[in-house]
Amino acid sequence: MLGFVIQRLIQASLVMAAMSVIVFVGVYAIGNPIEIIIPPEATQEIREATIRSLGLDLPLWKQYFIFVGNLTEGDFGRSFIYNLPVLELILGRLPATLELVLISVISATVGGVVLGIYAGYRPDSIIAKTIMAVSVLGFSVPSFWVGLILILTFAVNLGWLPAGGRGETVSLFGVQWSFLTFDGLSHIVLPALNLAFFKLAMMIRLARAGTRETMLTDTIKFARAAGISEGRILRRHLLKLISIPIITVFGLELGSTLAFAVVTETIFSWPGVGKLIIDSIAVLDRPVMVAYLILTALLFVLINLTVDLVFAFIDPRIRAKGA
Amino acid sequence: MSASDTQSPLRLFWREFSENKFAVGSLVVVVLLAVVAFLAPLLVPQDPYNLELLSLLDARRPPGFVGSGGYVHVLGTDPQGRDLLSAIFYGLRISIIIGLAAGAIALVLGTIVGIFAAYAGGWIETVLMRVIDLQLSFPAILLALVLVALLGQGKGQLIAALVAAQYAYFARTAYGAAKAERRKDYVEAALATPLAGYKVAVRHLLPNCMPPLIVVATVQIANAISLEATLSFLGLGLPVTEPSLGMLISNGFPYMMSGRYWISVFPGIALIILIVAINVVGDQIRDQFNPRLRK
Amino acid sequence: MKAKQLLASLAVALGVAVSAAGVSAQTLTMGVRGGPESLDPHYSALGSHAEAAKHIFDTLVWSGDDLQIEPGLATSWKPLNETTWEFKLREGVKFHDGSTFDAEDVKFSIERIPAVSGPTTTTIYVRRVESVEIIDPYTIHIHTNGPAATLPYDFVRLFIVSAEAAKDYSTKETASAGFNGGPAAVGTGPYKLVSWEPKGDLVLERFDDYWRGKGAWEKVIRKEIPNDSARLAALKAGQVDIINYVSSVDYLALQRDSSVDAVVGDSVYIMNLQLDQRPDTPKVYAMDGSKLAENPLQNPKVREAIDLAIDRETMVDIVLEGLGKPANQMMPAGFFGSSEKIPARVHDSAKAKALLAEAGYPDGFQMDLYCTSDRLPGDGAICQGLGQMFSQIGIKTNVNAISKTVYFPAQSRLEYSVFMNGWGTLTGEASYTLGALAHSNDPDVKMGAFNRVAYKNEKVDELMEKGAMTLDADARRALYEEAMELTMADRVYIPVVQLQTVWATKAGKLSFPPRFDEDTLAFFIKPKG
Amino acid sequence: MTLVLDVQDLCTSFHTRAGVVKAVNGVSFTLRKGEVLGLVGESGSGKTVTGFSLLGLVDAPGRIDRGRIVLNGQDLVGLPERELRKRRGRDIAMIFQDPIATLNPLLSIRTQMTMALDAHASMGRAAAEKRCVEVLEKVGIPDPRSRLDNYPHEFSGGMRQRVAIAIALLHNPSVIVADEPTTALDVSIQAQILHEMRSLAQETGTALIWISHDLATVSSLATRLLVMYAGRVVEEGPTAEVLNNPRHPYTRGLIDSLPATAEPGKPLSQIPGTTPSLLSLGQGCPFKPRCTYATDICDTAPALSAVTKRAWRCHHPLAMEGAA
Repeated sequence: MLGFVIQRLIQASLVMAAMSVIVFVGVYAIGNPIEIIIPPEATQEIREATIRSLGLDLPLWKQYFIFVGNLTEGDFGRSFIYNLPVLELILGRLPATLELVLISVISATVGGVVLGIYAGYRPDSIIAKTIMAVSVLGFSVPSFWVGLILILTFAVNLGWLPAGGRGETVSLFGVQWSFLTFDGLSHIVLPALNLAFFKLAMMIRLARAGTRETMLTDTIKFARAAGISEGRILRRHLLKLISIPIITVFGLELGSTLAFAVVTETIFSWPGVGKLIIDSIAVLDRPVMVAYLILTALLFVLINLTVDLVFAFIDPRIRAKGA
Repeated sequence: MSASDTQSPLRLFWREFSENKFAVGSLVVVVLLAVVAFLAPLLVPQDPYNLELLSLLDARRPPGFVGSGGYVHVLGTDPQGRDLLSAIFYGLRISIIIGLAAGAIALVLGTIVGIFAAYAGGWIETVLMRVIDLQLSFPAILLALVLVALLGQGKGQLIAALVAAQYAYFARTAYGAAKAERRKDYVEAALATPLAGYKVAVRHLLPNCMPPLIVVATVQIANAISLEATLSFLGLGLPVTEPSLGMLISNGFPYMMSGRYWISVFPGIALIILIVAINVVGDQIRDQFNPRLRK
Repeated sequence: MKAKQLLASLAVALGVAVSAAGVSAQTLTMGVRGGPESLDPHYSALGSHAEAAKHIFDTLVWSGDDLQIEPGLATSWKPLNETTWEFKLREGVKFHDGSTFDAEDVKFSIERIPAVSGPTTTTIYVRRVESVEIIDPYTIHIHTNGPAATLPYDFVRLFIVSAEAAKDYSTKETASAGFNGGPAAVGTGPYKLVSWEPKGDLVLERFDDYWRGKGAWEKVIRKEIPNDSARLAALKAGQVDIINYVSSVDYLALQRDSSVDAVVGDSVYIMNLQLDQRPDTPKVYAMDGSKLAENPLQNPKVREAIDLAIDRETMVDIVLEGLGKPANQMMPAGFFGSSEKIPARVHDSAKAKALLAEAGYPDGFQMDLYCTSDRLPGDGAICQGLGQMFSQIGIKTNVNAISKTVYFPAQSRLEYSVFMNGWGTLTGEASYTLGALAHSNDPDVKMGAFNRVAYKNEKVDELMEKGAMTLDADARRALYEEAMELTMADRVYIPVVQLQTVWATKAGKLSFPPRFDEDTLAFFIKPKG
Repeated sequence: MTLVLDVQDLCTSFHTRAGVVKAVNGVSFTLRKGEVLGLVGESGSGKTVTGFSLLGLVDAPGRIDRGRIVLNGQDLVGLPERELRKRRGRDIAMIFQDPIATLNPLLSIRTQMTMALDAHASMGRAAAEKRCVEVLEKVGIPDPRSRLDNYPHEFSGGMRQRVAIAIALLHNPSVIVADEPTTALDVSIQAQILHEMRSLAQETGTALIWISHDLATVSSLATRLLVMYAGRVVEEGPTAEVLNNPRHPYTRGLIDSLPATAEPGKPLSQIPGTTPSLLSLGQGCPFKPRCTYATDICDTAPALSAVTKRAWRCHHPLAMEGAA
């Protein structure tokens, strides 16, 4: 198992190395940040001084070399815009995003699996058809539109929930969390709902497809033939059997939700990394972009690793192979 | 009944498809919207991009208003005095063109990469598929976002970004299908003959990739349209002067709070109908291709 | 008292929010569109940055509500000779840490700027400064690198930091840590820093020894909510007490809403059209798309036709939904150098068409109009409106409302022929505006840096150069007014509308004077009643 | 011997959008304690659906239209699901073709056996383990106690099927329906399992219904044969008699296509044509299109003819050797 983890970590560093080159070259090759960072009013001298101070006058390979050198010391560089260490900037905002993403992905998964199993178990019932209609909608309606409608309905017209921001936070382990206060929770409901809607649809489909297929298998028939009650069959057999694709997708979705939070965070003014990255993209704040993408890649690898470990925990066959 | 002997697979496919009335309805909607989009210049009362025909005095009028052009603005007008129905038809056109173009290019590119990897085998296969898997694990929206920001605004750039974000899905699918086929004896046998390698790929591998690729294509076209709308909403899509549906929604949203809902809601409804209909059709096709759900 | 404390700590322990109403009596929560990029006031020259800095720091010269200069940390100033200004400093001013403000802090602050300025550089405020000489603790002489008639205007955003507190935090690497974290963020301003999160909340606490007097609020929270709709929704939901930049779209509805007060203020921004005067201009074509023999924009009749085509009333009423004023010159009325002699612009399509025909374009021509769509409120919409108006007199106009990140670099590379800009006279006087735009581009006299249309009027050049040397304010004003009149008559720069800004507050709760520079300053916001 | 199962006129059909598929059409048979009944027919003949019908496990859109399934004196048809469940596993159990597919790969053998035990009996951990070990021993799993905590993938195919059989045997049911339980296994293991099943049936008195398309395996085990075609029983009788002396042309065809009966050097004989679609069955004998003896009379449905212990459904029964 240790060898497996080490192998994964080596793979991860390769991925991140590739990622950093791609992003670095990409940002340089196509965009020139200086045009955007420097105000249009800047004189030629100011312009040149800025280019020099940001190190943009050096040849590309040299810039990358410096970047990698700093990176080995854990220094991702400083934001062009904020003059803050990028890592600090990103890590400071990561909890807000993680909180939002975890709450929405977990609730979407729980809700989606329950609804999906029902829809797959009784595929011809009205409720199942309603569930599927909702999931087609959730799958199709663009996330930003859902966000707009949520704001319009619950914040503007009904006035039940705040339209944006993070609300009151409480410090736990030195990090600010909003889900621990009532005010914070009320702020998180709409963005989490927005982010969860698509995932919910996805999980419903997945659980339904898995249920439909699994219910037809001999495993279930055999369990039924042994007189085991339906409830137990669903809980002990079905749930475990469909869990593998669901956990795979859960892992993948955790990552993609992290990215999709960009949209939700923009709509709901949620102060997470998504908003940071969209602002940074708009001004081509390269150090932030590079660091964000590298960290995202790292996070992905970590999530995949965790998923693999969970698999081994669930599926004895994989455990056997990994050992 | 031995009718199946005389019917082409396509007709059989259609027979099964037509059993799902909802899917048939959705297909009709998709076709209808496509026709509307491509015939937009003939159908609309106003060319929404011709500034000469617009009047600011007609701006933001509610549905049913009779403007200076002398006709009824069935869905109202936008902040530039554009007839919203016309703008939606033209927007639909842009959205569909972009979705189709991005989908088609990604399909071709992805299929070539996928089949090539399956056909070539060895380290080429390993490297290509590692890259594809890596890209698949990376969210499309983020990739598209970064690319659009770097490439700049415009249809071509947008399509390029969408293709880059989506081709991997096709590549993975084509690879999977082709790989399964590649292992079969007859392909091995064909490869042993002097028949050129690419001919084997085209003749034997490609046809087997088609069914799953069609499914992925429908989903990805819908995704491309949705992604384009999202990018437009984030201000990274097309220029405001040639609005896609996403841009119309985004332009109209600020007016929602002051009660002028139609500017954003109607394009939104059009977009949702389009995507839902494509997805329902795609779902049905997927179900029909899925052997495990068939008895 | 004890019980209340207990309750509060209990609430915190349980993770329950203390009821917002309970603490807000002395708290002002502001929802603003943008915020500082750092708490080092010398880091950025952006307006939102300076606005935030004004809560913690003071400037040498204060810019009043209508942008006319007033005493700040300097009580008076006068030119001693061509290259020397004397500033008398205010006595008895305390920093937040209790130390006393004096000339050392001014000299330190000025000299610190080049070392710590970010890309949106604050060095423009001290570009004329050659050296700073301390005469006594409350008198300094500024030696300039040439005559600098408008030096006091440059100093309205020159923030004074404590030399003692900031001395270890005055390099690029250390500045942000010192200021954002707190130890160096010591100013003489009305509020003390409690905490700040980039793009998040700036939390402030009243400084009781502020030299202007004690502010009305014990605690100020400045929340960044960039999305216009979200900001308004936050106000309506009671999360914030006041918001800035209400969009014109919401303004009408807001006026009907009895729960919210709207305060309208004039903005310094004037939307203006700029017409390239180069003989070979890139984005103007004949109707069929072919190249024209000459640049029609060089023809005064064509320029007048373009001016006449603009229906400014409609632009204000419809596009801006009432939130603006027709503009007839490049600065708002009342600014130093704006002229009362310039007539209001008229709209006359018929005459415009006739002028086009006279100029040799009876069938019109084609041009690409460029503008930003994400910089100022209504920019994209105004520009599309202009496109309609020009098309209607026969100039087929292709509108390109694009992102500022694309627009500005291309504009500075002179790739456009016709473009619409928003120009804000942030200093409140004409040398800033006309010196940059109307003077021909001449690095030797450091003027015309933003003249991107190759405009040259010898008389205007002369007036502006003379103005820069004229230390007498009244004489200078007359020179600038004349330059403005001449420039406006040439119609190379065509003002369209002056924007207005709207603040919104909970009904009947707050009163404050709107400022021309659009700053939302907690100290000047008072509770009503 | 006591009658444990009496099936009369069982009809199970699937109501699909394309029409009603009569998968089981008037099947009747009886089963005595310890008896092994072979149910043979090509795929689609309705033998598996018959098996599922007995347990009340026909998936929608299928349902039992009519008939009686009297198990130990009680009719199961029409019983509520709750009552049916109480009998499944306890009175009547079933095992399936592919042991890889029947056992849940994610659960240990102990968990799966305990779940099956708990379905009908509540016993302590120790008692449960004792019972599991006992049954596993009975089906021939070496060192059962240590293997209880293994997972299905740690067993070979044959062992896995033995585990499945053990689960079916947990409650000593009166009847076990075995649906092609050896088809997926190696031939040598097939023989072993067949042998063991036979001795188990004798030992415990459990009656077996052995469903298979393979006449050869069934005949080595079953005491009686039931040949199904297109949802109907076309021939029934003691194994030896049916094999030696089939009355129905279809049974004859099945026997002739057995490799063992073929003469060396000659091609195997085949039944021409394919099984008819159950959707479009006409009035007549469903075997008519494939039957070499067919005449016009075959357009009417043949009735069941019966002589002692034997029955068949044909207008042109083959001659009974030695009886005529």
